[in-house]
Amino acid sequence: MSVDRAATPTTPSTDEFIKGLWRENPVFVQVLGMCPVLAVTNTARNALAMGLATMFVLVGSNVVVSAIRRFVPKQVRIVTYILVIATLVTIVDYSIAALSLELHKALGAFISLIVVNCVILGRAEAFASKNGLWRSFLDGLGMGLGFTFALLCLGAVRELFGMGTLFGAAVLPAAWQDWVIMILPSGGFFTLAGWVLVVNRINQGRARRKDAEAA
Amino acid sequence: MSPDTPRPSDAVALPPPPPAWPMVRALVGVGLVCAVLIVLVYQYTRPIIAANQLEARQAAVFQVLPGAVSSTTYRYVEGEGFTPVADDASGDDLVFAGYDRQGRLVGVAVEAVGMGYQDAVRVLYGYAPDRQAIVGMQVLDSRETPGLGDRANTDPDFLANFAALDVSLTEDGQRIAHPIEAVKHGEKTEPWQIDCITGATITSTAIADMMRESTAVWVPRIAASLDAFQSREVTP
Amino acid sequence: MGHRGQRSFRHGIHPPEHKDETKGLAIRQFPFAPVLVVPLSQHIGKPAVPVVREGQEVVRGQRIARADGFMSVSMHAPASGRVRRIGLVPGARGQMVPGIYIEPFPGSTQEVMEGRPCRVDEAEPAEILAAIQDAGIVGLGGAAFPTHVKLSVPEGKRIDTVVINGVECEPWLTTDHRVMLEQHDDIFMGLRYLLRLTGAERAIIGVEANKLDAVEHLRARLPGDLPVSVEVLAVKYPQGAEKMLITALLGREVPSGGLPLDVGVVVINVATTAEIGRLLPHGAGIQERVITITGPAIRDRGNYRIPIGTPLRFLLDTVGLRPDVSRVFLGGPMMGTAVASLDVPITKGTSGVTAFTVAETGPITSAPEYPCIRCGYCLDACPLFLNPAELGLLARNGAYERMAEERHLMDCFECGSCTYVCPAHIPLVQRFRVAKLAVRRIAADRKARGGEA
Amino acid sequence: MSGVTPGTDPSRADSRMEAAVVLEIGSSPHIHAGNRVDRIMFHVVLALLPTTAFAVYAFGLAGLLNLVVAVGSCLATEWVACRLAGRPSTLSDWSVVITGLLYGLTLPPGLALWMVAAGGIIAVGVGKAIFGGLGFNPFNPALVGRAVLQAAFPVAMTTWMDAMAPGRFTSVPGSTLTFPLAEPVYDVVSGATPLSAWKFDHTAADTMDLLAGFTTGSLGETSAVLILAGGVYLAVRRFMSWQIPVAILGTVALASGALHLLDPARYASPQFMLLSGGLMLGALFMATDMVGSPMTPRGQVIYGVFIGLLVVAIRTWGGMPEGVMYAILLGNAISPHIDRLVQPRVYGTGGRRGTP
Amino acid sequence: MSESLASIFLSAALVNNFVLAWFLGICPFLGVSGRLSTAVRMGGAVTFVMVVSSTCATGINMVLAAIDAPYLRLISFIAVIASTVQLVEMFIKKVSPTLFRQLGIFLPLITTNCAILGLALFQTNRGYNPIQSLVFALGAGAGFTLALVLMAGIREKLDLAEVPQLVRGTAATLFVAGLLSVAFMGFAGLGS
Amino acid sequence: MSPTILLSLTAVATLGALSLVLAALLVGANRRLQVYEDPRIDVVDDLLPGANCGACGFPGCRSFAEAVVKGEAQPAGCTVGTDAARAAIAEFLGVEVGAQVRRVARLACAGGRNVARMKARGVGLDSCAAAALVGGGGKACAWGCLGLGDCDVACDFDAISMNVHGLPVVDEDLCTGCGDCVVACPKDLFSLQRIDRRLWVACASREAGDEVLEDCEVACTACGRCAADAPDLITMQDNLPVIDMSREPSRVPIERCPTGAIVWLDPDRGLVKGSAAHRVIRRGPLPLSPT
Ligand SMILES: Cc1cc2nc3c(=O)[nH]c(=O)nc-3n(C[C@H](O)[C@H](O)[C@H](O)COP(=O)(O)O)c2cc1C
Ligand SMILES: Cc1cc2nc3c(=O)[nH]c(=O)nc-3n(C[C@H](O)[C@H](O)[C@H](O)COP(=O)(O)O)c2cc1C
Ligand SMILES: Cc1cc2nc3c(=O)[nH]c(=O)nc-3n(C[C@H](O)[C@H](O)[C@H](O)COP(=O)(O)O)c2cc1C
Ligand SMILES: Cc1cc2nc3c(=O)[nH]c(=O)nc-3n(C[C@H](O)[C@H](O)[C@H](O)CO)c2cc1C
Ligand code: SF4
Ligand code: SF4
Ligand code: SF4
Ligand code: SF4
Ligand code: FES
Repeated sequence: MSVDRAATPTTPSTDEFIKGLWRENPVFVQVLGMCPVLAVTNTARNALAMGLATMFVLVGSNVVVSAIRRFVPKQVRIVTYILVIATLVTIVDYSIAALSLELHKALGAFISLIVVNCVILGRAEAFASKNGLWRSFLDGLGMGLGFTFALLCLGAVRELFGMGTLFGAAVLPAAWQDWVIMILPSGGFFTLAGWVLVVNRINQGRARRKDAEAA
Repeated sequence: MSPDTPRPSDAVALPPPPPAWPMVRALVGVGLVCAVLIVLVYQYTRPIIAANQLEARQAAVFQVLPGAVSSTTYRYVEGEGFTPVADDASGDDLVFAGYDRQGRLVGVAVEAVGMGYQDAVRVLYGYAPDRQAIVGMQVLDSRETPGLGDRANTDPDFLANFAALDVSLTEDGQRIAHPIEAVKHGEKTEPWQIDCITGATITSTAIADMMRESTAVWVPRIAASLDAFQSREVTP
Repeated sequence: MGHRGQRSFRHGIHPPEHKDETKGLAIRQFPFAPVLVVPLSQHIGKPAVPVVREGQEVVRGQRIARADGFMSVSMHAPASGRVRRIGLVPGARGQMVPGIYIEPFPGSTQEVMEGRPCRVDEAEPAEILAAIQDAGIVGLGGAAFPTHVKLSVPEGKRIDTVVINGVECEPWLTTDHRVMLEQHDDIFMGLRYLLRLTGAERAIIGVEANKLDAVEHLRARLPGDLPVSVEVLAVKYPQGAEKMLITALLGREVPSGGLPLDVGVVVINVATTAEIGRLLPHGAGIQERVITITGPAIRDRGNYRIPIGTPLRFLLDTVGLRPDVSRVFLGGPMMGTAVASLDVPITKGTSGVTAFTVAETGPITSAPEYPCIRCGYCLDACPLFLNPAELGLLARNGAYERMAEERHLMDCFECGSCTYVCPAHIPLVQRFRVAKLAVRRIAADRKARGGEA
Repeated sequence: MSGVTPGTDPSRADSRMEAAVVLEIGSSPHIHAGNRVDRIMFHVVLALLPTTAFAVYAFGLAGLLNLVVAVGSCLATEWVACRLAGRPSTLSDWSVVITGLLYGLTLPPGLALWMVAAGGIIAVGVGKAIFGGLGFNPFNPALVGRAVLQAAFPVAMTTWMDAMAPGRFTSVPGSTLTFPLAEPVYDVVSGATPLSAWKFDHTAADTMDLLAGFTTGSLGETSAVLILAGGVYLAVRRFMSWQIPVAILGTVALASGALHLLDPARYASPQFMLLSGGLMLGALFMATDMVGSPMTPRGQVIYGVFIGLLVVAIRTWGGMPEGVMYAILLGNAISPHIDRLVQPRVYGTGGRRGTP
Repeated sequence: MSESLASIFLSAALVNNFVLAWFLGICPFLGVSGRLSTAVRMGGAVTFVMVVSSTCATGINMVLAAIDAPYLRLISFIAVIASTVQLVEMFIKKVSPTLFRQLGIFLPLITTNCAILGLALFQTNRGYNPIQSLVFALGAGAGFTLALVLMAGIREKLDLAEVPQLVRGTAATLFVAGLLSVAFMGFAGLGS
Repeated sequence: MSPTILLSLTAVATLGALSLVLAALLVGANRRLQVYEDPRIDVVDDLLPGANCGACGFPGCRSFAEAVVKGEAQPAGCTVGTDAARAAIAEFLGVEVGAQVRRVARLACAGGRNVARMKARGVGLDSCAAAALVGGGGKACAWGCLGLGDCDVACDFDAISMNVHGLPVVDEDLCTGCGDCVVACPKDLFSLQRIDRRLWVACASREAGDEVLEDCEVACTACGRCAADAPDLITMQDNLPVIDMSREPSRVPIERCPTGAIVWLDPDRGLVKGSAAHRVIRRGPLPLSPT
């Protein structure tokens, strides 16, 4: 009755890794997992930490979900996956608190909220539940890196303009006037909008070049 | 035929109701494994986190009570007064006594909360009974605007307000003689006034307000039971 | 212009009237063209069926085509002459339509042939109705809707008021004005037929305040036995539209998608009424009508009684056209259709011919189109309380069905008030016409494909 | 059938159509009322001129520089945006001049010129161009510029200089000429605006001073009389709907009047509320921007009442002394909904029906 | 902290609007705000789920406090919320297939909507009592719906605008979100 | 017991109980709330192109999928997708692909700007529908293509492009036969025809006689030669030849046509005219003829 729509993969498995970086970047292209993207990117450090934490959970959940995919009936799929993800997040949460309380405070509730990051459940549902371990691992890694990259893009810009620093180190002259808005919520939206424009522009340029080559 | 069981004209079998056992098995199985994992991590990290938290709290206490090198946590119970409790206790009826190298009481640190410009602001301030004054203040938690309200924790001019903020009691020891108040930047004339940060009058006023309310409650209590804090053996 | 105390409807516009150019000029007879072109479909509905052969001689007023069913009317020869050809003739909207070419006999006396008279005090309503259809009478106010269809009251409906439309709100045109001044007897005679036919208890002639001479003229001659009154309305466009007229005179509102009948009213144009009163007692049919020929590009402006089928080329040749003419339209400048070819003939629905020079059209064609700035002028202008701005935006994006479903597109009667006032020069009503057409075509296509899904 | 038959007079033979003509076919209506977007906009600029002139008079060179840079940056951004979008330049429709003028008038005099320019670029770039230009912007571009500046540089945007300062025509405050992107240093910082004086110190300014414009504040929030005059001119010429300003000012007067009656010590008087801050300029020139406001008169009244209530609420209970800008932006945000809910009742749909 | 119910509601709905100030529930905010009708329904659904999960969270907190197992908080919250949402989803599918189709793929996304879990976590962190929690949930839901509805109104307007190709879509939506967020700063300090 | 074990027991018990309850709830819900929908519809829907163009005669791909699953339509009814997709659907459902000869849009006009005259200057909206509403668009031939490209805009598949003379050209490979151009053209010049019927009358003028050539040099003059040469294939109606599309076409009728109004649509060479047709080699547009 059911036709396995992702039956036989035809792409090389390295592609699973690469696609998340740009072509299917979870933030710029798929527009998923937006809350942490906006909320914890007011400094580059927070962005990096959040990105790595998310990547850990993403890879972990992809691997686990891929491993148990045959045992989970579709009716309880989501709940089961969420249990897995929540466990991983709890682990991350405690680990960060153990590593640095300050960082834990800066990331706030958003560590816990990794549980509901659409990217993670999205990949579990859309990819890991249909693919083997290795591919799922690569997919998680690629998506996680893509996610971290996007977060860093935002974090760096916002911190630079908003505070004149990068990873806490002053890089702009002391006379620099901070753009407070950049670290406010609205600045998050604007910065992301700006990056989406940049990505659109690059993709448009590529498409045009490809068309030109084809013609 | 009820609407949930329409049968296609050509005899495609209705899918049987999903079997219960695999569902239960999968969910419960995963749940159990997760539980064990979480417990393991929790067990491993708990002491570290607790230590971190203690350290953070102590650091704050030492900062608002200059000269303090050790601290003890006290719980206040109405009618019973202050009693020492474990350092990892929690609750909003705690104060933290700070002691200097000689084991003498430097002062007592108290938490206060109030609504700032954007959201609740939580501060810790140190009260030195011998000087009848606040001797330090630190913002523990706030969502104030970076560069404006959050300067409350970094602006040296503002923090200078709290080096010796007068909270002396009236004769009867029941009330603060001069409740803390905020004034516009550069207009501070009295030792119980707080000189606002320019551009963040609201945050500054909020801090002044919450400290006024908090000191009105805690300072008389602490002043009345100074003995409870004095009895402290020196820890090397 | 907003004459206080005079009745009117809400919204609407006040374009410059330009009626002084022709309103004082009495109706003159127009000569016969060498060839008259009579389309078989000068009305809304099925084309008439020719009853003459090519080469046959016809007498003026003789029936040359019969009605094809109920939604159709007869055609009559506009002149005594010979049928030269039966074939395709140019229509006003650019299409080629079936029609009859008639060559009038030069020098003929052009006596009108009469048929069986229909006497107002004897005829049964059904006979009057048949006589109206037989006389080929359609709405002369512009829509050319078969008058007998409009007057057939269905079971269960009742008409209590006959409204005679003497508003003529279209700038430049003075046809109805002259008819009221010169054909009062015909109008009152027509009214007798109408009242008898519909059983209505009263008739109101609605006239705008810029034709007070006509009002006085008619009021002074009101027959005592007719329950008819003449009402003065404030000058405002498009008061002549039947919905607006009904609201202005009676305070009733024709329901959306409904007909005047639904509020117990029928609206008939004064010229139509006059034609009924002129033709029925003699059993004759329409062979000519009154039109205003006007506009800056016309040399000899005036009001003329003109044979149906006169080609524009002959008409303009006769009255003289300035060489800097840029647009010629049938009707007035608000509603008139510009013609692409001067071979188009005058038909029963033509109430005027207006010709503009570049001086008038230049500023309009050259005005840049801005985006809608949401100024709301169009909302204030639309007499139907539609939202032309929103409709315009939707139309621009091709969301035709949404326009119809959410914004009452199909109610728009294309008066053009919104376009007239729009400071952004957005061709609103033009877009709505396209949209209405598209909605109809899409619906037809759906139907053809096997119903709504 | 009276009259002569035309065309029979041989002397008029020459008037016949000698040459064949080429006709133009356009669809009706063939006439137009003659108004045009650029003319409407030009009149708004005219109506703003007295206020602008007074601002320059009150704040001298600093004010002038401010306005010039504001208008210039808006015009330049519009030009660049048109180039990028491949559209013909729209500078000639005057709407950007309005945006620039109004944006400039909302700024504190003495604001660093580089900030003025940045805000102008944001106003037209983010406020208007990215949404497709004239007519499509959901928010008032001038206020977008100001709101973003306010969020980016809260200190600079709340540092005021005195009106009518001596020597204002010969020198500018140091902050004005701050090096681009550097933090300004203030030399001639003045007292508070009437509103913040009320909010933080509870001192109300004199009504006559407010009317005449001798108070501290943004360039354009000073002379209520001149702003009113410009607004009345526009309303009379039907270039702007009178419903919006009347609804806003009426609501503010009523709401603040009621509060003032309750407790005169805590709540400012209605005349103070009406005349202080940016309310006049906002109500008459900014809330009335048709692009961001509802189209039906009833909708405009609702919109005005909403803005009025917000102004009173923010000024009275909010964190900031002034709320006109935010109130108008929020009004812009709900105006699509007002437009949706308050449609004119289409003729023949319910309501008045005839009785047969 | 014993905040008044009114200030809890105002704060959650306006001052600290979940979407525009706290960045919670951004995915549905960007995804389902294209048409007003859907936005309203989504807002309603989220508010409903918020109330349900706030109640669940209150209950879970009591149980976990009783057995002293704070480390199970996150996992229990999310498991309960996820199953509840799934039940709601099935219920809607059964009761109103039209509604189901309109919310489409976004119903499951409510599960992975930060706003829901965030609400549960915040009410716990702030130690709200059950009634405060309920008001908090209602305020947050109202704020979410408000943000969604405002966005939808503007986006429907932009659909008919000549937004440049480069900006059309996500970027335009984000710019509008930023501007809305700026406008919401006007509410700062209200209700305190 | 060590604290770890104690904690683990609490945790295991709590989570175990929790997941059991949840599982029970979900099982119950799946029993009682499940809505039946033939899962094959999803599969078929997935295999369809998703263009929702309506070429199949159904309102959208999904309703076509429903019809195919119910056996009310054949996979071949979707002319847009690939053969492989159609075969896959047929195989999946175990039904016949079905035979459906593709239909493509054909334009009944050849009067580009170089051969057909305009008689008035159109101003206003750049759209055929708008132009057609005023004076028929100003083309001398009342039936002819206005060349403003409404059909081009309407086509979602890029199958129509306007050539240099302002005539739409259909790319048979891209045309899906959805019929959008048929609805869009205000002059009703498009119709859907079987792709293998290559004999075509590229004219819609109902006027007869050589005068029509003043309006358009490639118009049908209704001379009747084509009908005379292939009487079973062609009949004259309303001054136009009408081809019997149920019969196998031949090239015979085009041979003697004096204007080339009846043509053979060669898949490779395009529009082929008979040898008697006079050649028009004008490239620029005809001047506007004064009225
Ligand atoms: C984006 C923005 C953020 C703000 N943040 C704060 C803040 O964190 N703390 C505060 O007290 N005021 C804040 N304000 C409020 C204004 O700066 C307010 O006018 C100021 O507090 C008044 O104080 P002043 O009299 O010293 O200018 C903010 C204003 C804006 C526009
Ligand atoms: C916008 C508009 C304006 C009209 N103006 C007039 C007018 O001025 N005079 C008139 O007789 N009919 C006018 N009509 C036509 C009337 O609505 C109505 O059809 C006519 O009066 C009916 O009479 P009839 O059928 O005898 O022509 C107008 C219609 C529309 C839609
Ligand atoms: C399909 C159709 C049916 C109509 N039926 C009637 C009718 O039964 N009775 C009537 O009084 N008018 C009828 N009308 C005429 C219209 O009400 C109206 O008089 C006519 O369209 C011209 O009015 P106008 O010039 O205002 O558009 C009908 C019109 C149409 C198009
Ligand atoms: C009465 C009136 C008020 C206006 N107010 C503003 C305004 O506040 N801000 C602005 O940027 N443009 C304003 N404009 C100009 C114009 O509408 C504005 O540039 C558009 O918002 C840009 O799309 C106004 C125009 C008019 C006619
Ligand atoms: S043309 Fe239609 S929309 Fe415009 S004013 Fe007239 S009725 Fe209203
Ligand atoms: S009159 Fe024109 S510009 Fe004004 S709202 Fe209507 S369509 Fe828009
Ligand atoms: S075929 Fe029809 S729609 Fe296409 S360009 Fe010609 S007239 Fe226009
Ligand atoms: S041969 Fe050509 S011109 Fe003659 S009827 Fe056939 S198509 Fe028309
Ligand atoms: S990450 Fe918050 S809703 Fe998607």
